[in-house]
Amino acid sequence: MWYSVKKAFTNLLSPPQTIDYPATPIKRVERYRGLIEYGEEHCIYCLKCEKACPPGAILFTHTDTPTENPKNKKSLAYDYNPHLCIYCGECVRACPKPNEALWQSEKKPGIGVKEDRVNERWFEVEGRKGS
Amino acid sequence: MNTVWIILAPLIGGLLYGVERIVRARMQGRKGPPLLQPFYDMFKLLDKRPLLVNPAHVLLGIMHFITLWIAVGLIITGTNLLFVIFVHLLASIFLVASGFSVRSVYSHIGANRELLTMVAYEPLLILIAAGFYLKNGYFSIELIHEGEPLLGSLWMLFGALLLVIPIKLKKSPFDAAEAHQEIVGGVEVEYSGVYFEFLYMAKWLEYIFVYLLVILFAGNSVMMAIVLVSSVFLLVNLVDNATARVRIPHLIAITLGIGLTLSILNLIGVGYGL
Amino acid sequence: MKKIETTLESVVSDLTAFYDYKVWEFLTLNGVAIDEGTTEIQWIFSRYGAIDDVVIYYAPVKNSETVPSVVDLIPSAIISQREIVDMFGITVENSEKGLYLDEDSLSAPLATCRI
Amino acid sequence: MGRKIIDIPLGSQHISLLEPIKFRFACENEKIVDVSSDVGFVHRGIEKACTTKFAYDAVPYVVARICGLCAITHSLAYTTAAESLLEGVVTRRAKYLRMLLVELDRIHSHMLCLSHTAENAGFEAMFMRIMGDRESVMDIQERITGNRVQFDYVSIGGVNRDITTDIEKEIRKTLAFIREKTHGYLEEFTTNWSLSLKFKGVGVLTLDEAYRYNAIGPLARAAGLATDVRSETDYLPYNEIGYEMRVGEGGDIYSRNIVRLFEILNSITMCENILGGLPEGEIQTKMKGKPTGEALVRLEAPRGELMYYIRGEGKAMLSRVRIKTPTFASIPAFIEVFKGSEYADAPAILASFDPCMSCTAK
Repeated sequence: MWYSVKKAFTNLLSPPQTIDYPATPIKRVERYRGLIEYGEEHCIYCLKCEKACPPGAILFTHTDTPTENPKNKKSLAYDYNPHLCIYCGECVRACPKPNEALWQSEKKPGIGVKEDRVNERWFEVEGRKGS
Repeated sequence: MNTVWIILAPLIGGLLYGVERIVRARMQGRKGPPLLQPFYDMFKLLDKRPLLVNPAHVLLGIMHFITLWIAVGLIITGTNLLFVIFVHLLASIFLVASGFSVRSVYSHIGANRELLTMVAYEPLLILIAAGFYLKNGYFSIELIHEGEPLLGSLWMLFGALLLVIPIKLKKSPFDAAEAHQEIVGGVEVEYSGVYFEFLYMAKWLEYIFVYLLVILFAGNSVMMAIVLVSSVFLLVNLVDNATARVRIPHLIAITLGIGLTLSILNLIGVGYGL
Repeated sequence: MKKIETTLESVVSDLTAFYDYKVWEFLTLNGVAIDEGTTEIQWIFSRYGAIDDVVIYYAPVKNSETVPSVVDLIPSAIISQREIVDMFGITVENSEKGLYLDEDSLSAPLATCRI
Repeated sequence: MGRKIIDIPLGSQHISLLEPIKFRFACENEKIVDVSSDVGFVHRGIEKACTTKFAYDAVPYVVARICGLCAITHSLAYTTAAESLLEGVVTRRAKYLRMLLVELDRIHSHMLCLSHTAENAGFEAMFMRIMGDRESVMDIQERITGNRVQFDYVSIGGVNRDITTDIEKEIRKTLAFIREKTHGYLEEFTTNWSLSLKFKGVGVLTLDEAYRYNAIGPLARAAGLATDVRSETDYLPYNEIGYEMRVGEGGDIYSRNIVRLFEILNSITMCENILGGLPEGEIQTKMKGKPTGEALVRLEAPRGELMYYIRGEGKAMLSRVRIKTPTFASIPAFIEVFKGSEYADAPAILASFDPCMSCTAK
């Protein structure tokens, strides 16, 4: 019990472990698993990332205004839902050209609840994919 | 002057509670809430929708607060110490009755435990009053405040008071009556919104009440009163942060066992003029 | 992993002969939907202190049949029996429904075989 | 006064519980005479999802989300089972890294349990201190895997990230820090008088009951039943890194705490040995094919034995994934322990089991 009393007393005099969170930012570690980023000009449209993604957060759908990438023969457009993504990095490991076409950044996704119906656009993309 | 102090008593209690929350947080390695957090809590409670379980329940809760305030007021005006202790007992009984007036099991267990803690600490409070009487020949608080410091001759009774303080302030190791991990706050569980505020403020008054009892031992010495209050404050918080909660049977055994022995020895000593 | 086939009639006597509570740890009861209307029920045991010594008693069960309870022999089987009842919609002696699923939820989610 | 039985509910939402579980104690005064439980509040149908929604190579990420604390053991147990169906061989370096993460996970999970046991015994300061120290373990896990809670570290064929010398240094520093702290807790848990009132002789599971009710993990080891999957399986080379089984006696809360504290110390030693003897090699091996056949894998999660049974029929989707989680198997033992205890001790007893309802209901 004296040990606990001593602990309590020394804690009183030493600085607290907690920080003023919104005022003092949290230290982000190196190699934090964050958002998936996409470099369109390097993509070869193999669709491996779409197949590998466990929650289906990457979708390629047909578009009427395809990019000028010559590899994009089927006129596909890349779509990514950061709120569905689990940041596991399977897509990057599946990608034949990691770090150029697809890579995992250390950025955090934005807060999903800022606006109403954030997933509305995504449902539409999924609908296009399904049809 | 006394009237001002009486009116300010709950607010000072709130501030004391705020200080204590910070001290406790620092002892646990946390930063703790702002000093005025108890008052912010109060404003938040005012905003809540009040839910009335039954009128008697709420009435008894308010009575508990008012009676406690009267008890504190009586100490400040300096009346009879024994009378103050009985008024305080009445306040506790209101609390117990309110706990039994609803159907919640937690509330019943809490009231039951509250009653058992009263068994443990009431005799000690009365013996403390008896100690003052034996020493001085009067119960008057006003006269006690004018007399010499009695800590020297009544130090064993002071030790008994130290056992009572954690029970009254609901602190480890003697906080079984409230025990939020077991019975979710006991008698408080059915109060909400503005009605809970009375119970919340009653807690602040308990702080004032016990520390006023501590000051009694300092007599006319202001310096000693300050030293006593701050060291008791520190001690109670250190013990709070170094112990687990003991069960009710242990609580009664410890407080009555140690407390009664100390106070009776002290009374015998005083009676024989030692 | 050793698999021993048994039947619903003989499972209690087989397990009584086999199970010594100081030697075998009862892991769990498991069900596998084999085809529409048939489930393979497995009683899985492992030996304390031995490396990978797992024994599975199994019996195919029609959904209309009642699986005998082994709770008298293995008290801890009650919870997995209740799970089987919920998940496969078969009846097990002395095991009521409602461990996971509520009244209004899908009944027997794992019963249909997905091929 | 007549013998009046009152029903005291604990849960499904209660201050002393982290997760939804409901117990209903029939009590005489405050003595518990009968217990009934309801555990299915967070049933999410993960077993069903694993066989209908997700291909076998996505399942490690699904099962990791069963539970936040033992995410790594879930995905590891599943991956081991899937690898045995695919007949692939994982490199030794990958195995060592897997063990490193599992043991780090055990350290912080045990710390969480100890802190909750202390808190539910009414010792708030201890709770705060242990939780504060636990952060450092979470931090190094974040350094290794890139996330604090959902590691997504293990995938079929190996692990997803390698460790660097920088990280290694940091891990060693943290382990030394935790070791020092654990010795402090050991002192507190053994010498603090008020904790001994709450813990010694309370919530006893006898050795015979442990056998009868198939208790597992620290619960069983505290009762003197020497069972640990780490010594009963061989796909992770635990014998190479200094694993020791710690068996307690008495089977009370105190004994469980001591077993957990010693396991933390043992895990720290193991982690240091892993770092010291980390074999060279690749961390991923490619695995081809589709899972065929059935496999049963057991793994020692922080709370006890975790069992995965999977069956595949040569398709991308498996036909059955059976998850037996530690808490699920221990519930009959829990109920047995509660009978005859004081209600005042119930929260501390419950915390000392280290229940994980998300695992149980899956």
